[in-house]
Amino acid sequence: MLHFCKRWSGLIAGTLLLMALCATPAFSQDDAAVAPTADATTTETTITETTITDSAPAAAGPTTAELKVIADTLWVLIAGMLVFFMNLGFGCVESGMCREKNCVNILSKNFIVFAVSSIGFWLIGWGLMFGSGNDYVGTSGLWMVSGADNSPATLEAYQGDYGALNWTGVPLWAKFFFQLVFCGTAATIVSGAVAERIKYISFIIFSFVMAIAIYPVVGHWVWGGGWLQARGFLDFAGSTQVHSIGGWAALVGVIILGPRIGKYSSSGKPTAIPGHSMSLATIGCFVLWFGWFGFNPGSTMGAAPADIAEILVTTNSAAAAGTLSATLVAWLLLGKPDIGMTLNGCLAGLVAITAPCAFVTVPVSVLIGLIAGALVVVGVLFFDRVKCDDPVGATSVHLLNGVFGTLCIGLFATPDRLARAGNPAAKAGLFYGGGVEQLMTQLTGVVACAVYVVVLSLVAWLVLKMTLGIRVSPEEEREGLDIGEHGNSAYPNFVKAEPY
Amino acid sequence: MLHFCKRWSGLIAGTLLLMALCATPAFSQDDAAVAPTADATTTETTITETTITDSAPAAAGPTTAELKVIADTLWVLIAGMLVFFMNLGFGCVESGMCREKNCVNILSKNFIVFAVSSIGFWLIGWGLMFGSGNDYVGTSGLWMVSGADNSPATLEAYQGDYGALNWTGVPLWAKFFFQLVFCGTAATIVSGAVAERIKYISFIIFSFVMAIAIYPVVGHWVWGGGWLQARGFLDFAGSTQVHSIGGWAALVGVIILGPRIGKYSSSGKPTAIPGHSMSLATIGCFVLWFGWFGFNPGSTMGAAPADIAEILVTTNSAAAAGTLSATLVAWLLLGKPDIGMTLNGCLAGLVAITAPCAFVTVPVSVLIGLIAGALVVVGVLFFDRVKCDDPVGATSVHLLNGVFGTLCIGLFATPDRLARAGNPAAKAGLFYGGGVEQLMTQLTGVVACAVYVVVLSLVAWLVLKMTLGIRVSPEEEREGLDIGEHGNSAYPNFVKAEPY
Amino acid sequence: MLHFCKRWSGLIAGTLLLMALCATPAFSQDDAAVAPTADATTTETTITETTITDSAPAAAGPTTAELKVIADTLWVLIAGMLVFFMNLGFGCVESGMCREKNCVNILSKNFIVFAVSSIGFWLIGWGLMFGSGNDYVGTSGLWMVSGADNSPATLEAYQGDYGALNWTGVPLWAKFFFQLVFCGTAATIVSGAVAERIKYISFIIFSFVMAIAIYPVVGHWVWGGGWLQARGFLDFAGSTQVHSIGGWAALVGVIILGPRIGKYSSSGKPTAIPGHSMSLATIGCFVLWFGWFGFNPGSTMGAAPADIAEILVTTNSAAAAGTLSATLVAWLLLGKPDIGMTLNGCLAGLVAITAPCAFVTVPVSVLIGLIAGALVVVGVLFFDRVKCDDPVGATSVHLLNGVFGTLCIGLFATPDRLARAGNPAAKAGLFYGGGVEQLMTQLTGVVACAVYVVVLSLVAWLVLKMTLGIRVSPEEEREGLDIGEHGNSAYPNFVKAEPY
Amino acid sequence: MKKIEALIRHFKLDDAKEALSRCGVHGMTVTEVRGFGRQKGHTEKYRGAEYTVDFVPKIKIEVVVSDGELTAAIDAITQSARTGQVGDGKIFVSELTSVVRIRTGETGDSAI
Amino acid sequence: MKKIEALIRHFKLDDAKEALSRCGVHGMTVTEVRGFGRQKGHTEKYRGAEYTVDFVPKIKIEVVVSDGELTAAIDAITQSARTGQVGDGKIFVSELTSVVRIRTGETGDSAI
Amino acid sequence: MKKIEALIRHFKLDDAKEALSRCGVHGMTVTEVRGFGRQKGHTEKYRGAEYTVDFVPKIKIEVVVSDGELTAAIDAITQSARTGQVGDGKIFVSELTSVVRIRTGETGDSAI
Ligand SMILES: Nc1ncnc2c1ncn2[C@@H]1O[C@H](COP(=O)(O)OP(=O)(O)O)[C@@H](O)[C@H]1O
Ligand SMILES: Nc1ncnc2c1ncn2[C@@H]1O[C@H](COP(=O)(O)OP(=O)(O)O)[C@@H](O)[C@H]1O
Ligand SMILES: Nc1ncnc2c1ncn2[C@@H]1O[C@H](COP(=O)(O)OP(=O)(O)O)[C@@H](O)[C@H]1O
Repeated sequence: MLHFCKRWSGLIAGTLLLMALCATPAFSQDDAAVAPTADATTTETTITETTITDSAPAAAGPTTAELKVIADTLWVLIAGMLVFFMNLGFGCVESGMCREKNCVNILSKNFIVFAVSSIGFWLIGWGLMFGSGNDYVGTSGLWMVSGADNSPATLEAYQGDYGALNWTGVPLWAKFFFQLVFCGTAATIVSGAVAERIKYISFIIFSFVMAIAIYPVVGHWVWGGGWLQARGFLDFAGSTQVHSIGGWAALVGVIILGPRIGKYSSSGKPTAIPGHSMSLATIGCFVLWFGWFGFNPGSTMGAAPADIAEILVTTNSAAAAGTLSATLVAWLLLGKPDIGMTLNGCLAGLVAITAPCAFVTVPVSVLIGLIAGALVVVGVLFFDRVKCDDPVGATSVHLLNGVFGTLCIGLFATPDRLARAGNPAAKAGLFYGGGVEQLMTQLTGVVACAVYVVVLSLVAWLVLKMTLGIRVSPEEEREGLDIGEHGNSAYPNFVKAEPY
Repeated sequence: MLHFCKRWSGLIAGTLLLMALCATPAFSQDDAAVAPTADATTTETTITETTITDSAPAAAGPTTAELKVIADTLWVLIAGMLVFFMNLGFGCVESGMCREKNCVNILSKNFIVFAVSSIGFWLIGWGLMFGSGNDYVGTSGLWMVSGADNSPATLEAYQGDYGALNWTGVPLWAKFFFQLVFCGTAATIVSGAVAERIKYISFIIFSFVMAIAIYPVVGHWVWGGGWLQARGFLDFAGSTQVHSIGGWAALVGVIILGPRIGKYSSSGKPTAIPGHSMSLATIGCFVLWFGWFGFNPGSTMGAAPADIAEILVTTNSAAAAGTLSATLVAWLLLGKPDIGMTLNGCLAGLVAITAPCAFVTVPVSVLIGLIAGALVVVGVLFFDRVKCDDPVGATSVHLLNGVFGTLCIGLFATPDRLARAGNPAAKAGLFYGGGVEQLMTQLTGVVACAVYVVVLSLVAWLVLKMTLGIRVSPEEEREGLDIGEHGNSAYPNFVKAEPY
Repeated sequence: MLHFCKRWSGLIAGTLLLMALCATPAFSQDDAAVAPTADATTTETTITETTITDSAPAAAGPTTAELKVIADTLWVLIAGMLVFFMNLGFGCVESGMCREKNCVNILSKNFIVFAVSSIGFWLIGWGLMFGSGNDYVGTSGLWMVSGADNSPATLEAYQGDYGALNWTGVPLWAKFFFQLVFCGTAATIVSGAVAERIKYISFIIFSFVMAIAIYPVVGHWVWGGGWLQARGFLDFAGSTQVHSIGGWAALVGVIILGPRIGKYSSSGKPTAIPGHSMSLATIGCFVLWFGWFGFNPGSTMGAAPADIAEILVTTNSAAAAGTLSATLVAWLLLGKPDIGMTLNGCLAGLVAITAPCAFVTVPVSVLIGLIAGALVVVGVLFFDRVKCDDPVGATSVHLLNGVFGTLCIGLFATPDRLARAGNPAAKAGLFYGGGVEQLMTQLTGVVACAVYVVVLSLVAWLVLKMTLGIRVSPEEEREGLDIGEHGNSAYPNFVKAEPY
Repeated sequence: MKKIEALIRHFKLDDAKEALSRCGVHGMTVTEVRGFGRQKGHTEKYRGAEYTVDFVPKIKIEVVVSDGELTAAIDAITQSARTGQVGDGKIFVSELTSVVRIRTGETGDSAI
Repeated sequence: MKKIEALIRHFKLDDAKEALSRCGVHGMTVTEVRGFGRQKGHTEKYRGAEYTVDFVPKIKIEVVVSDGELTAAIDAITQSARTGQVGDGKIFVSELTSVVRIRTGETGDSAI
Repeated sequence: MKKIEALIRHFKLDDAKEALSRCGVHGMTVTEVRGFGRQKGHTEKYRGAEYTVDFVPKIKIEVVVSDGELTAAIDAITQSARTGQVGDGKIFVSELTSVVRIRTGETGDSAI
């Protein structure tokens, strides 16, 4: 009976979602059709024209300004695709680090979460984040990216509802796609931390809340022209905006859900619950490393050669250093080089360098990676001790190092790089003679985002808990969520050595 | 004895193929060497020159027309690589949705099919498809892409054997590679539908036929300047040309092969045969989603910023919507959100948006995705009922939605987008005041391609059936094709819970 | 006790590494900070300026020379990312072709090897390889890429420590990243050949030696302005520089390590030890094929449309042909089309075309692929017979075909392509009327590199053997290195059918 | 009470199961095993090197029955699992001294 | 000497193991099996088509004990493995004619 | 007829198999099991947290022989499977009341 209700509430929630979606095209057909057309007529004509004019190489080609827009757009879109691809990475890492009996459930979560984000961020998320508005939230061009826009015009020349990104000349839909994949990443982070016990439907709904209420609002503060940006808070590619947001939401979820059955012995000692496939986990980590080459260098949102090249190298160096130091620290602390720690170390380095990637030298990126790698090992052990059962170490990777990386700007940012990246006003890092000012600003940002995200996700999780419920029954948890939630089995052809 | 014959015929077929290939370079050395040189001397000189001239930034760089060609080429090649990568996606989805005992066979098929297509499409496929010729087939520059060509010249300025693609200025080999990966995709679709019972050698030969006789001829009609293109039939990225072609060939194969042993109970009731790895299937689906970002936006074959950006978003939105609606419909119809349906829903959305991706608004792409997602669930149930045993749902995904997507142009195409994409003459969709005209044209195209593909693949399958045989012995099918066809076992180290 | 010592030596070695790394930023902060700044002020200003100027499309955009640099940089970086992605490919192929009980160990090796290479190549490898110096090794700008550089200036205009790459105008860090991923590839090749018996720590240290002493020195000879380059030795994308170097180092390791327990029966007959996951192996091979599209076409280090397009096609054709011929040859020789051979055939074709990809026609690339595919099958059988136990066939793929590919330049290079690729002085191949001259030069290069690599890796392996030891205990080998070296199990939830 | 152990082919499991339930057997236990008898393993090639698969995968079914049901059960298995080809398998019967149903603690025939 | 075969739920394995060692059992063997009895399998849907999972995964533990330890061991298992729900499993006891410890060649009770 | 159950180390399987066929055993059945006896499991660390692997993987071989072959078979296994280290395993022998060859329906010794 109870179960029956749950099932239904699930379906109803789903159906409403569907209704909402089906509705939109209907009423929005026109304005939506208009908006893009508007910018089409401005941009396209020029472009299509070129497509004709450059037919004969002799003839006059496009203007160099147009070519710059073309190069910028290619770069932003390809980088965005790489970030999208990180969804595969997260899916593999997280399912690989959980048990085989919950594999289908985790894969489903990681798969559908990007679909949910895509729809949610398109519906209203983008508008809240980048629509011109007040210090706290966007207010114009809210729904379905239907606001006015005259890209490729930039800076003063830009007239439209999404002025916060007027510093790049790429088309509106390129801006949207690139920002969307970031939103998707933040939502995915939660999936791993709450794995092996959360209800599918509740996770789906929480992800939707992430995409329409949590991520975009903080996003407006940090990147959308909000108060933090005004204060000079810097977060180049999202250590705070993407990773710590995901991390905070995950942490709250973990605490409210409580640990998995069997994670803590009666004496409260944490027992290991090994993941079912280290191959999956490793594949995933490689894919994430690869995707990060879009994540950080792409955040220039323009094809500035020297910038993206150096950012690519700082990103890679931090990942490499993180991998090495986490492996070594695990080796020293735990006696053997645990592959899970090696992988987490790589991700830790990547998360930590995300905010400062454009502001620091390569040697410093190595240092940041080394610290991040050590940090994540300690973090995993710590969260385990304090009974935060996070099967994949998402909190240690994304939260801890998200915060650390954001602060690194205040420590290591070099003046010339701050200027190059378009923040001439910003103070250099503590170790580069800038004093503690920037560090304080960074701290403010970290705290502000933390407070907002914790409060909102707390509310969201609690509401879900009281309505649909967020945790599956002990029987289902023991038998595995694959059968319980999906009626599937991830590997039906193999004999399992696991409790059912 | 019989088996002995089969073995031999297989080898002979193979040897002939090898002979053929080995021969080519010999006799074609010169003209082949000439052809590229020809365009080399035209294009290259300019290029190499630039490589020198832009040495000192001060000095004069390349012309903007040349730069446009560079940007277009980068975009087309990178997009092509993404489409190539879809082979991995198909390989994973299809092997994951089949049983462990046939895994090596399916992987082998999906791996070799692209090799076969590469050689076949290069040998003659490209020539038949894009060589100037009559309404039905290309006749000049047939063999080994050895026709004349003066890219980057375009439109009137273009003088060469491959005029159908004269609207893009990218080099001949870039055009070839991008078209090749599409041909490969069509061939791969068949693999999944006929899986778990088809003979390896027969599949290889059929794929070769696809690449040299089925795909390129329809391709000439649709994209190579043939009669359908002349009539104004539109298929931007290949819902018909790639997906429905693959789908029809697959359907015929499925019918001729008959269902797998044990698929239907004595009472004719379909019994499920769960795939052996949902992780593989999910990895594959993510890769396909990723690859589709090359498939659709790349089909501009030029770097037009606003176009590719919007196409990218329509593509992604349809995939997301398809994922959600398929999940929901499965949840309602079947009681639980089957991951297989979720994945198929994503692919359905992608296939459906492939034809109209450049002609419709983003909200409409969401609508198309929602419908596609529902369609695929119903399709899978339907084909199961009518005893078409398609282990991976290729027919529902590629055939059903390929047709649906093609028709969507007749329903939702907006005038401005048709113009932007270079079809100013085309009528807008039914819902955009264009009446039923375009819809009818689309229907003609769908039917024409269907007829041709069904007839030819019917012949091909039957000939194979009567010569080499197309289905393995019941014993081999029961024991698994991995041992029977390849002498390998996909996972020798694990204890299997499957009939052998 | 012994074990205890080993453990410690391991840790000490590791700690030193860490110390070294931690130290660097400290002392190098300034000069490192300066160096990039130096070029920053030269390059960046121009760039940032553009970022501003092209704000209004009306206004003057960047110069076409700057745009060429932008296009070149995008291409080089994206190609580099694809090459990085090959690490995933190698990881999957190699772990898939080994037993489940050693899976974690192989994945760990393939994961950490790129981290080690990244740090090592950055520390000193790059300097030794591309720093201006004598015929044998680079001497200026040795440490941490801190030498002077004024990219995008090229040729005469270039003033800096890394003149060997002055023919491309991409930023220093772009050059570095692209070269780094190649270094990483060479190091990875060793991993598979020595798999299932080598000690983790010893492999890590050997990889470090590869990155700082073996690869860069030969690299200086071949690409860094050293004596081989001076002599006209050609290796476009690294059949010798990357693949045969890796292959030689691997071969020496294989011989010194000796075969795995149980590989050879008491009578000395080789017994097969099937890999644990053909899905992993196939995924890996697809990823490698994909990555090679960055490896070969990217080696232009510039966006020359016709060049990269043709190179892409020669690369793909060789891969396809290799796949087909290896499959066929295996079918004929062994009775069934072994998937392992099919995959190796693909890689063989790719390795063989790597050196000549820019110098030969497409039909010739097909021929090269066909030969390579046959070669690899024979090679695998041969090495097995002579008791070189190479679990993944790395020697046959990378060594044998690396050599073959390098020689192909002397056989098939066409004059026009040599000129186009910037080697007008070079003699055409034997079959293109160039006589044996180039062939001899190629031979010299092959032999020279072989000698150097064999000697150095011999020393390295022996030193390791005498200090830390390179092979695990028979008990550990029997039980599997996953538990022994890492305390992990790759698939703890499945029942294994393997000796422990 | 007797314990019947039968080693049969995988694809005969369903038939055997139905045959047994038809003659009123309430439960059974199935195990994945590998074995050989008259039917030997086969040699395969992997990357050119030979290896012998000594053991053929089989299914072991264990059925505990009261002495009365024994012959019926044996016949049920023999008929349902037979193909006439080498490799059909064997049936081993042994005596049980006692049976307990854990849930209830019942023992003897009533526990079966 | 007696051989006790018990079919229990996976998650009861640890409890059973501890209960047995408490009453001085020195060793045991565990096998992954699937079976049914009162507790039947369930039907699942895959891509819309139904399939029945006839067998429920269970753990088979085999413990060899001297006749003296028998009842204690049986009780240990029965108590520790019981949930009271259908599916708790069964215990089968049979007689062994001899036991050998391979390492030493010891036989009889001392070999257990 | 007797049923011999032997629990041995994985890598001793081939030796045991050869030893048995040398003394004329026509067939055997092998099962993957896990167990413990004198040889206990070990504790491992995963991401810093400990977990104990209570059971060591072993191979169970089941051989049915006529009473005459029994001792020969037992000796064959004992010799071939012995390493002298803790963990070599055990042999359990029990009586069979009957044996049937499914293919032919033969029973008794001739069915073995
Ligand atoms: N002596 C034996 N001891 C134990 N198991 C046996 C014995 N003989 C046969 N088996 C089991 O029975 C299975 C089938 O035996 P086999 O002799 O091939 O059947 P058939 O006698 O019908 O040819 C073997 O795979 C093995 O598992
Ligand atoms: N007659 C039988 N023969 C062999 N195994 C049986 C028999 N009856 C039950 N079992 C085993 O015991 C397990 C539990 O039996 P079940 O009847 O479900 O427990 P309960 O009697 O407590 O409900 C089954 O899964 C099966 O493995
Ligand atoms: N009392 C027992 N009951 C059932 N199985 C046992 C028993 N004792 C040992 N075994 C099995 O024998 C295997 C080896 O036992 P062990 O005592 O480690 O060998 P050894 O006596 O040579 O040291 C164990 O892993 C277990 O599977």
